[in-house]
Amino acid sequence: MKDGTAGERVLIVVPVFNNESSVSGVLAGVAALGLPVLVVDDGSTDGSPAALDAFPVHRIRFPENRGKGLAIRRALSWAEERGFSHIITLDADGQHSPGDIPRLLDKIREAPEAVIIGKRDFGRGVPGGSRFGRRWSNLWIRIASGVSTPDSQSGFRAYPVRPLSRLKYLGSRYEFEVEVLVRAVWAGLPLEWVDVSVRYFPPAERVSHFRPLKDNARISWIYTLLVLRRMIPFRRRSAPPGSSPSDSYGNRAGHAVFRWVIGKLGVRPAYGVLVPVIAYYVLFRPSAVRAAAPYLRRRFPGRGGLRMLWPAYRHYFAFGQCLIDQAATNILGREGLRIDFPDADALRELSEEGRGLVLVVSHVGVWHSALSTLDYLKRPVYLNWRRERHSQSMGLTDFRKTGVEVRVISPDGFLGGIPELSLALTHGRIVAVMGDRGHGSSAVRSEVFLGAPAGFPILPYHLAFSTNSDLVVFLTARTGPRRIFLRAAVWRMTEAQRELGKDRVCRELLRWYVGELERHVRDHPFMWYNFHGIWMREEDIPRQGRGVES
Amino acid sequence: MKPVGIHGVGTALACGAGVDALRIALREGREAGRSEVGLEGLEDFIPANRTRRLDPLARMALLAACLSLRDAGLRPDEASGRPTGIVFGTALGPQESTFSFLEDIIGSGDACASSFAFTNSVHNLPASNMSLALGIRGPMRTVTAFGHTTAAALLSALHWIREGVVERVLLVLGEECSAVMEYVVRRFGGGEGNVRPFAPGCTYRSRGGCAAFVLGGGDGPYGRLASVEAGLSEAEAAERAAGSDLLLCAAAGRADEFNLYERLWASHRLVGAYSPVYGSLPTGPGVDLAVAALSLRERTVFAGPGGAWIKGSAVSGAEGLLPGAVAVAGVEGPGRFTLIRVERR
Amino acid sequence: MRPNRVVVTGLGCLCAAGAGLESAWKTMMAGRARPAPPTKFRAEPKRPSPVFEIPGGIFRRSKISPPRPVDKMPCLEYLLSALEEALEQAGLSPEELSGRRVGVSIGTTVGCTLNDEGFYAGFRKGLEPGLDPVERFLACNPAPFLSEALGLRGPVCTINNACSSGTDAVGQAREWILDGLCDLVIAGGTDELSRVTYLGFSSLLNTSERACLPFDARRDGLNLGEGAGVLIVESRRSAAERRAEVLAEVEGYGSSLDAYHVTAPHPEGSGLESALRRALGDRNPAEVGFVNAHGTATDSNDKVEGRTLARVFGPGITVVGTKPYTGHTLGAAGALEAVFTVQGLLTGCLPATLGFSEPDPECVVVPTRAATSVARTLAVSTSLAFGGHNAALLIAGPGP
Amino acid sequence: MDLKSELKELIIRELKLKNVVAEDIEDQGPLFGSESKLGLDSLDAVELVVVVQKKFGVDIGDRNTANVAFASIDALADYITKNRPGS
Repeated sequence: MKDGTAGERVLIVVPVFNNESSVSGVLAGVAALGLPVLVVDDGSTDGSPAALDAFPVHRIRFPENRGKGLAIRRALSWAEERGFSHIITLDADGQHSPGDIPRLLDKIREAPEAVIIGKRDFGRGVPGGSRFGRRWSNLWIRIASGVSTPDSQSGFRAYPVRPLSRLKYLGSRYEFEVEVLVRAVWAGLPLEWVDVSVRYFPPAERVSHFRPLKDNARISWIYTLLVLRRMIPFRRRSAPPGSSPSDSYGNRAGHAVFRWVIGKLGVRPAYGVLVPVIAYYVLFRPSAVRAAAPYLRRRFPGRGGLRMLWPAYRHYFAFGQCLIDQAATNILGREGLRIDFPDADALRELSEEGRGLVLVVSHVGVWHSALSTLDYLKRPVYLNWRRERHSQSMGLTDFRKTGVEVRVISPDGFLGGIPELSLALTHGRIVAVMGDRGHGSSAVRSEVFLGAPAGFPILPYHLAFSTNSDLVVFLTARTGPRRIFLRAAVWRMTEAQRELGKDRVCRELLRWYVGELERHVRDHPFMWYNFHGIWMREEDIPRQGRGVES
Repeated sequence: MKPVGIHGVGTALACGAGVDALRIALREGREAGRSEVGLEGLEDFIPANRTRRLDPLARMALLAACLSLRDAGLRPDEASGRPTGIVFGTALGPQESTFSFLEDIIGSGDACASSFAFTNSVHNLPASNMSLALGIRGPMRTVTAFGHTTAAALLSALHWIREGVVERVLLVLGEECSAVMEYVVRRFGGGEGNVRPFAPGCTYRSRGGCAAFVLGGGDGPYGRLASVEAGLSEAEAAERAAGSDLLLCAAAGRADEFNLYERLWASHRLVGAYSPVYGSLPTGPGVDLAVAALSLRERTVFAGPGGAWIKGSAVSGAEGLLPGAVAVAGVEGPGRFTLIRVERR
Repeated sequence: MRPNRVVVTGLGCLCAAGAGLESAWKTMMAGRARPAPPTKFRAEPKRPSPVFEIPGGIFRRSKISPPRPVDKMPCLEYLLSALEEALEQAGLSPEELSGRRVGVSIGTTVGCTLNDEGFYAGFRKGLEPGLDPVERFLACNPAPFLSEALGLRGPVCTINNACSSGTDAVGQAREWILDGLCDLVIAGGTDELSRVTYLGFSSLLNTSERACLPFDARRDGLNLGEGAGVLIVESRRSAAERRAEVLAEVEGYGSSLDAYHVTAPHPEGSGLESALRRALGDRNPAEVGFVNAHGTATDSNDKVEGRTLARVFGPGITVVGTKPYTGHTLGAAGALEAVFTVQGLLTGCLPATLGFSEPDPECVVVPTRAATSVARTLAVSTSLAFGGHNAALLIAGPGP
Repeated sequence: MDLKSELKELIIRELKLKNVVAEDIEDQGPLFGSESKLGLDSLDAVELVVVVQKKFGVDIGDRNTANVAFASIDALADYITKNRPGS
């Protein structure tokens, strides 16, 4: 058995506590797979330690029993130190069958960043307790994380090591296996499931150390703590590095509440709930004000200190409304959405020429909904975009329901996805690229925006120039409850322009884009949500853009 | 289901004869350009007087077959040691013989048609000549079904091995490139330069070449044929290919192939199209199968020449990514795909 | 073999003997045949020989709308006509099949070659000839054409094993069903008379200047013919579900190479024998009621085939050669003769091997001299192909 | 070049013989059959019929005539000289 999939290195982890009767069978089954194995002996007092000697496994021993949660957390750090990408945990009581491990390995290859749960087939012959227990903890998990999971109690799982070993945990016993799921979702990791078989022994035979009363109490306590924690939107210290401020707006509890309100009561009551929440943000979250300040100071010059609070409030309130409208579209569908799009026909005519088209989009208004209105062009749209955390939980990630065929090309891919984007353009596809924020290493050039030099990516213009495609600056604004206004400014790429050379044309295109963006934020001051610091200090304005020759 | 393994691979391509020549071309990113398929190596396997009547396609197929036998550790005379079948897949068939027969009739008159040319112009002659040269007496099937050829050929081989009709199958897939076909491709808009898969215009250039495999029960050094599926819709093909580490598209420079393969490679992390190395072949999936087998045996994702890459890492070499499963996709017809998965545990 | 059995539920035939199995069989049972010099093309071979042409217009236009016009592609016109008849008998309509996983397994030789003299004549003079003949060549590969015309999703394959293509096509259909790739297959073969094959066989000196006389001491060569045969082959389960009438069962198939010579069959018929053994499986050869022989009436074919049939089934085996009624239809021969084999099992009688009068001790077996009644239990159809390939089908009838 | 050597060159070229030169073919030696070391078979005989037709316009009607004419180089040369158009 190869040691995992493309680039993934997998470690099998078996927590053991007085499982002398079953551990040998489990380890024999695991050994057949030829993968490295770590056994965490959680203070066993029976024959388990002796039974382990027969197997070539790595071993960690706790002098006394400290709980399965702690055993797994210890295994996570052990695996991280040795560069394992994933660990697969299975119980030593023989409930999980090693033969199912290849299924988890396939899933790891498919979704390397996901937590994968072995969903037990609760057919016949399973004690009532387990089924009830499962449904009960699934419900708590849904409330705490907004993600529904069919079998949150199964201990047969695959964990991505690096993202999980950085989080902080409270639970040390069984409740850990619940807590790790919630924190994984909070950290933006998707949950995946694979069907696994389950062997249940008659009650007499099954060696379980689950103490019904005490451990259920601990689980309930951890649930309450997590749900409470979620409801209070104070800053979580554990936001992963490199995430932009706008990534962590509100957290899952807040989003789940809003989604519940929108679904049940509609958007207006949801706006009502927004009032106190935004007030709290603006008053008690200095980071929020700090993120919006660069823009607001330049958009409303001459207002300092406290007088900046009101524009900040209106800005975040508008942003909250946009998120609510976007969620409403996802939940209620597009019927209630009213669209004013004067340039719609011009864009269709351009699109019908069948040439490649670069759509320069920006973090304005509800740009996800705007993109989804493009289904009338009946052409696949390639979107160069990295999903942010907050958009994931607000259901902004998938465009499936909207009828427009969007193919997300991640900027973290090969050469930032540029080969694919150029290929799509040369075959007459629409490629949407962010105009107001570059991802990763893409080249940036400075242009005066709202009176001061700011850094803008030039990838859209490079792509258009090298593939001889036209460009459209596609801007949107929320003009009322579930009402959006769309604007498409068109730039025809002509032979004459191409003779001017790439640098000249890209500079002119950037100036054109920034001009359009500036006019848009003049008309709709609170519609721009790029809370990155794009304005530059003097010293780090690049002499000439670090272009990526595509 | 009894596993069917790839025990030997032999190729006769523009980049040279033998799987080593293919490996070097893939590793160094050499393009086929206009070079011919060299057939001189045939004499090392079969004495010249026993191959004197073979036409170019039969020669190429026999050379590839002998190379695949050697790669599987078998001398030509050992080929008939165990019950062996022959499956030969070709889309365009023996063109040289077909046109030289017409040349005789038109040039010298009806009574002067050459019986050599007519004999060789029958499509199953390459397979028959393999049987004669290697003494193989098992079942034989010659498949000529354009885009469906590779899948149909593989399905026959799989059936014979799994049902115990034979222990081994010599599977050969290939094309001959005649002057007539070059003219036809040029008129269809084929380009002069090198083949560029997914290029906006048509860079398809008619090129000859053969890939041969020794298939048998149980895993071979190149792994096994995990699945061969035909008539798949685009969505089905994308879903089947999803589980593999590397997807090879038999794109060969036709103008419309971007739309055909778009959904497939958009949903895949590592995609390669190696037609620049061996040129445009209607039985391209057959050569891609050889590239897939090589990638699995060498645990390597070959970078191939500049035009070969659409997406994925340019890393290659032993320590490169470790493919465990490679999918080969070919277009059979409008909205229909062949999807072959090769795996090596 | 796996429990899944493979049966025939529809037959279609178009040949010189008649358009449709009923009319062809009536002509054959009446012992009528009309070999004649070719009218569809002019040729002056060294040895002119009569051929079995299909008069234009005698066959039904198919209701199936082809994706491309087939007027200049007789191969496809014949195939569509035979298919129409077979689908009707199987109780299937093209609409019903569309979108389903149905396989198409067709044998041919001329059906997939670019031997257009006019085009090549223009090319060799450097006149850059028009590409219509090439478009037709690219369009007329029979199996992909049929699969696209009916919008099918099952496996597709055109087999070119020269004269055994039709037999192999039925064999492959059986393999697909046993492998569970599909439950129903359109299997058959088609070929058209062409100047190239006419002059080609003449150059090999194995055509006769008179009507062919299979297994007859006076035989001196074959006559070419054209036409198409189609069988609807499906799993027994699928036929039961559709409550379709089962005509026969394709119980066995064998294929095997002589590895002896490129144009002559192996003297002892070793390849043919192993193909027969494989087709028979664990059946006792004595259970076979009759053999529809390849019987091309060339000296070497009939000698080798006759001796081998005698060795495997005993000298007294009932043998029929149907090529005196159809001529050698190359890619279609195996399919037409499978159709006639099923018809023999259904009707319990066989036509005379027309023209046979002088037995040849070299051939050992003596074919039917007149209409002959046979047991309706088990029969074999054989093909010996150019290039030393042999194929055989074992077909079980409805019973005594 | 006299007819016999022309016939030898013709046989080597048209029947695509390998590792054989004109000198190896004796005039009286049998062209076909097991004693001949040229390794020719029935397909070569049929092709030779076409070659003779194409090069000399001499028709070898059927197998019996071929057996006589193809006995040896001498026999073939005689047959051609006798039946050549205009001779």
